[in-house]
Amino acid sequence: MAGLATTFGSGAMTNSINEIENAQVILVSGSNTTEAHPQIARRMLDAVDRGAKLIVIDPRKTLLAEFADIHLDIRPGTDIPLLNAMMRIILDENLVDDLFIEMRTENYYQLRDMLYRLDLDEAAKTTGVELSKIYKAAQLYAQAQKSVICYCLGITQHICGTRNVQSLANLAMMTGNVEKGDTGVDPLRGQNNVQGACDMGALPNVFPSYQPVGNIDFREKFEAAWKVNLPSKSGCTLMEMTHSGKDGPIRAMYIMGENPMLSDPVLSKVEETLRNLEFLAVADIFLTETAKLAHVVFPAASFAEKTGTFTNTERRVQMVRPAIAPIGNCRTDADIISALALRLGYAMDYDSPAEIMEEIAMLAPIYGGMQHDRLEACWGLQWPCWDRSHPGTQFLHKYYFTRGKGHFVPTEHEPPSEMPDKKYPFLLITGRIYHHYHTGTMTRKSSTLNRECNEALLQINQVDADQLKVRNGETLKVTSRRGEIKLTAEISEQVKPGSVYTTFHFAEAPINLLCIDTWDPLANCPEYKVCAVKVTKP
Amino acid sequence: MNDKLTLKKDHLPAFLRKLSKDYRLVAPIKNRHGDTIFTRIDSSNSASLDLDNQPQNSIKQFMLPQREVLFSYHAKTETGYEFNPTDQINEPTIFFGVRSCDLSAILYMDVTFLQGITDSHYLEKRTNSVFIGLNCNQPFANCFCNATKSGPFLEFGADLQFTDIGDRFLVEVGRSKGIKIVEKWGHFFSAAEEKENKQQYQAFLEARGSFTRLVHVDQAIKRLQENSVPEKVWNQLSLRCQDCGGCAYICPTCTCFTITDCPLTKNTGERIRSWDACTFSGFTRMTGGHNPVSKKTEAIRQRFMHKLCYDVKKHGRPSCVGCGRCVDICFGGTDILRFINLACEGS
Amino acid sequence: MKTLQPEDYLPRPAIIKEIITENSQIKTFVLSFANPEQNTDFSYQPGQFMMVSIPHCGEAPISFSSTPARKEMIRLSVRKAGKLTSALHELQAGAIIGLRGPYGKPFPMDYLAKRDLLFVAGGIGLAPLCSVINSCLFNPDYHGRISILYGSRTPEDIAFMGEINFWRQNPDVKCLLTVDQGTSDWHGATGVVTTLFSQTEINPEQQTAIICGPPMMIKAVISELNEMGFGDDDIITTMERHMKCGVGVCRHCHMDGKLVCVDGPVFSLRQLKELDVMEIK
Amino acid sequence: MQDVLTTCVYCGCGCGVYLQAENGRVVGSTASRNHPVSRNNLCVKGWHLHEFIHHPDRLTEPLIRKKGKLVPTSWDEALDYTAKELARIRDQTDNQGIGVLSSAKCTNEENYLLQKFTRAVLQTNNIDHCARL
Repeated sequence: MAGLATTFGSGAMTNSINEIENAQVILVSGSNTTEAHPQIARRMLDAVDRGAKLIVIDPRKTLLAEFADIHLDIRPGTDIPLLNAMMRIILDENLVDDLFIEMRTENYYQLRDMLYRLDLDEAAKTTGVELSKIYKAAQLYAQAQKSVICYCLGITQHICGTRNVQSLANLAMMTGNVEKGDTGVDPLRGQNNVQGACDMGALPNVFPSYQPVGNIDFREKFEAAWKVNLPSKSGCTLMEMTHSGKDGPIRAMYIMGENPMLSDPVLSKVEETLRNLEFLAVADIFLTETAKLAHVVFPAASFAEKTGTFTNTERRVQMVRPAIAPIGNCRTDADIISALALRLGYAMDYDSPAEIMEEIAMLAPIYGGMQHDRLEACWGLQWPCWDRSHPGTQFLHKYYFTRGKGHFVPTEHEPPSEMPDKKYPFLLITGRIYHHYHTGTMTRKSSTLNRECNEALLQINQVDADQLKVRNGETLKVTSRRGEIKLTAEISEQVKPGSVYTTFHFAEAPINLLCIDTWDPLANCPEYKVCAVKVTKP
Repeated sequence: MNDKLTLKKDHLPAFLRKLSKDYRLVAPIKNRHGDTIFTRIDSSNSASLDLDNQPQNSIKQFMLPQREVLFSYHAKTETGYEFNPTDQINEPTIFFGVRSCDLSAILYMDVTFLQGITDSHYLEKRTNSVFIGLNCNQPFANCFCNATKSGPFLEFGADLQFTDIGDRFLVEVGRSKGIKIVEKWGHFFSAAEEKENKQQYQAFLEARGSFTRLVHVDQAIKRLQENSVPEKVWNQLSLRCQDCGGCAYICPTCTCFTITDCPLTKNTGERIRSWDACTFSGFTRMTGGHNPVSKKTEAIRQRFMHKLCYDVKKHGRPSCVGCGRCVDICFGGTDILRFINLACEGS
Repeated sequence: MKTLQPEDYLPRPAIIKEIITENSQIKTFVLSFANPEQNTDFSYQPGQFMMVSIPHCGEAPISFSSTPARKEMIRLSVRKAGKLTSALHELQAGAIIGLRGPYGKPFPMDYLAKRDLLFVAGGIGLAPLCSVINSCLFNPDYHGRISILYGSRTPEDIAFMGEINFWRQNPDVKCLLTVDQGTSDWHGATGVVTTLFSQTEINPEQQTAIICGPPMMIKAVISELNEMGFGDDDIITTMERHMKCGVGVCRHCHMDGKLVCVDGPVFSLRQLKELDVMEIK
Repeated sequence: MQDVLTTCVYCGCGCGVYLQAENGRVVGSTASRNHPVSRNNLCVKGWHLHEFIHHPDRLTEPLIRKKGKLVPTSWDEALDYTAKELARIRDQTDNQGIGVLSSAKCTNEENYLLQKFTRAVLQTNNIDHCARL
């Protein structure tokens, strides 16, 4: 989320979910919304029913693309040239919101100068989309009063993920489509509490509420509250920890409710790292692929067995309430951490999760007014919520951007680090499917969801299938420079010839064995979305 | 006994309190979050009785729970395999404030589970249930029970049928279970006067005229029977269906279920039945992968055919009761109203 | 109509007495109820099916391949296809499984008793037909002639050889086999099962055809029989669908308004023609 | 039967979902009508949210590796051993050698506690979660 942080100052959805249905133009980029965020797709389709125009940027013809007024089926990894081309057209057509740029942003001229250097035909050629379609999309987006951009991992899981996001932000700022209701830039967060985990400072460089650990004032504030000296140096990122190898600096790990043995890229490297740790403790609800490597496994309570809060993609902090007591001998993660802290000589005596939240409210300004009693009395509050009288924030950047002025960051095309070649002629795209969630730890244990979908399918175009003499349901071997897996063929018009698509939910077919281990240097986000593979009959 | 009585609204809480001594009492309760749900009434929530909003759930949840244990099994050793019926604890239950649509749905479930076969799990619950109906003076926004002929007033089916006539309810006494209640708590009731009967009739007339939606259920049925619904309607609807199953789960008459084994330990488990939706591809997919309902259009067609065509043929009436719950909730706008409207277009 | 007892959906334990390996994919399980009294009370008819339970695997519908006429134990022939059938194939004689039933409409045996019969089967589809064939053969009042056309994928896949050899001893029975793909040591016919029609006596006036096999085969056979002049009442097939309750409530086996578990699994072509089903579309 | 309103865990939408609890078992999931996101419907994952909670594969006892194998143990042993190992490696590596992964599936309160634990007790900022995956 570094992209929005550098441009707007806040890496979160600017709008609320319900605002999307009031938009006049919805630009969806790199999001298979109907499968990954059904409730948001519901708003999009409602908006379309009310006459809104839908622009979908996706290399695949997703279900949402079927409803799109314009489907820009770009070559994977060419979002920046596409967005730059759109901005150049907006510039040429004089659809720029000068007043907004003047009052609320900075660094515009750098962007403009870069756009003037852009060759539109060249850009269109790079993206593989006809220029006329890009024209139409640019006009549609810029002419509407309320245009909203929704994007997901199809934008961020690229080597240039941060720059992709910055481009989207540029587009929105250039046309004044931020700072109001029903219009903005909305990253759709994949996991249920990924927003909250970021907000809470489960990041190597910031305390809760994005207060940098390197800043002495913030550090002193937390030192005073926690009554202990705190380290000032930013820590290792997830990729640095799980990919450090057998002689890496990390000697022990504590992993709470994550399954890097399925979710991280280049699983062989992760396995090598985890197997060579002196000590690994995992707290989870199932014996995941990661937990199987641990020295100690703690049985954690599930969400149905504990009190707390989750923060959804629209920054809404909502209560999680226990329906039952922890099953068996399970304990909540909060209990486990407190017990460990106590044994290490640091008392964390909280009577309840509500008391923890009170401490969060004191130290994390955007959660300032979010005590449990308030959250109990409503459908949750959207941050920032500065104090107990604050009603929460429906959309961000009203009156001014979080960082002050919106900052244009001109960006240029950076091709994916691995493109198809003679040896590996197919481009593999990965994503989510409707019936499963993340690494499948929970959904694969649900009989109905597993009945509906029980195997990873490899979407392949009819043209390629004919060439390989493959029929629906046949097994295919997919090989990259890093590994190979077997998948079942599903002939589909959703993918273009030359591309194949699959999902990462299935432990039997760990797609991340194939993925490349490059990542966006600005956000440390792995380049999951694209890599080159070859597809053969086993 | 006079078959029409009145009960003063002021006395309703006291009446319900009496009932809750002999029965589990289930009624629409507005919970602290603001949702109105059929819930068991106890001392903690009896003040939150909500007869002004449509409960978000129907009685189906109580008669055919989302997950119901059929029996438990025990595979003792290599060679043992035992089946043990679980003790069903079905307390005598009064459902209070049941609208015409939901009561009609119960009558439909009776046909499904008790006609021709006897589903003991359903029968147990049904025998232990008493229904106190509430006629709808004011239909809710998505209601169309007038078009499915299952409301807004119902003349049979309830054990006691209430109608709001201002400061009191007019009470019609149905079957023996209703008579029993009225006899036991006779002092709550007075005989209805002619004026009150007229008030009820007036309420009925007004209710009939206050539906906001114009829905041509009969016409859609006819088009389905003639097989004259254009292919593009099915295509359009199926493209929009996002496979949530919500329409079936929320529907008071969708009674399709699946049966699965739910292991508890290595050797023991429960066989459960749980809600299922005919729009799911796993509903018809056979072992080995072959699916006779291979396309989404066929699944969607099956759903509406079942409700509006097969059931008309079999039972003489559609199994949609017009409660409107599935309207607005569909992720893609593929609800039964949109279908009916599309099916009737151009005719 | 059959009324369920209070022990709804409750299977009865049954012992696997014997397992006959028909081919690498198909086994026939010879079963009797663990409680001996239940064996004496039990009756069924050809074409009906039982719901088979395996611990943790749920239930699956399996047709009888045995005949009540032979007074033998229950025989269920099962092809290994999914979780339950694979688990069943792992079991040894002496193991206990669960059974409930019988369910479904049987073949019209009284009518068939008066006719010459033409059986057309593919793969596991011969299993329910075994029940009909043997019922006729063990019926002293049956005097018709029986033709059996049986198609398999390869010679190795030919199942029910025990039955086939038994039928071939009977002069009134003609049993022809074919395989889709022959091998060097296969001297029989190759090609789809309909190619056997030319080698069989066809007499639509006298004969009733009974078909069971994969949907595509049923479709092809029906259309040829129709052309040869078989009436819609004299083409009878038995259908397969995903099934859960077996008693007409859960609706998984829906087939254009009909339910295979109670309205079938046996259907005449006349019945099918009123429906929109893939087997004849 | 008791309906407990909570928040769905299957995506970032954050639907309000009622879990139905009966005799210590979660037996159903239904949507909240007035919840601003769910509006009386859930996706297929939400409607079957209760199905994984009581799965027999759920971990119910702490496990510890002995002779190469994970075996059940007591909470005290698991916690003592973990605390001892974490302290040892923390001290031996000058606070640099321990990495912590927090979870986008756990609550805010738990994420807060874990980062506090990492920073205050383990004395490192080596904490992250899979925000980007």
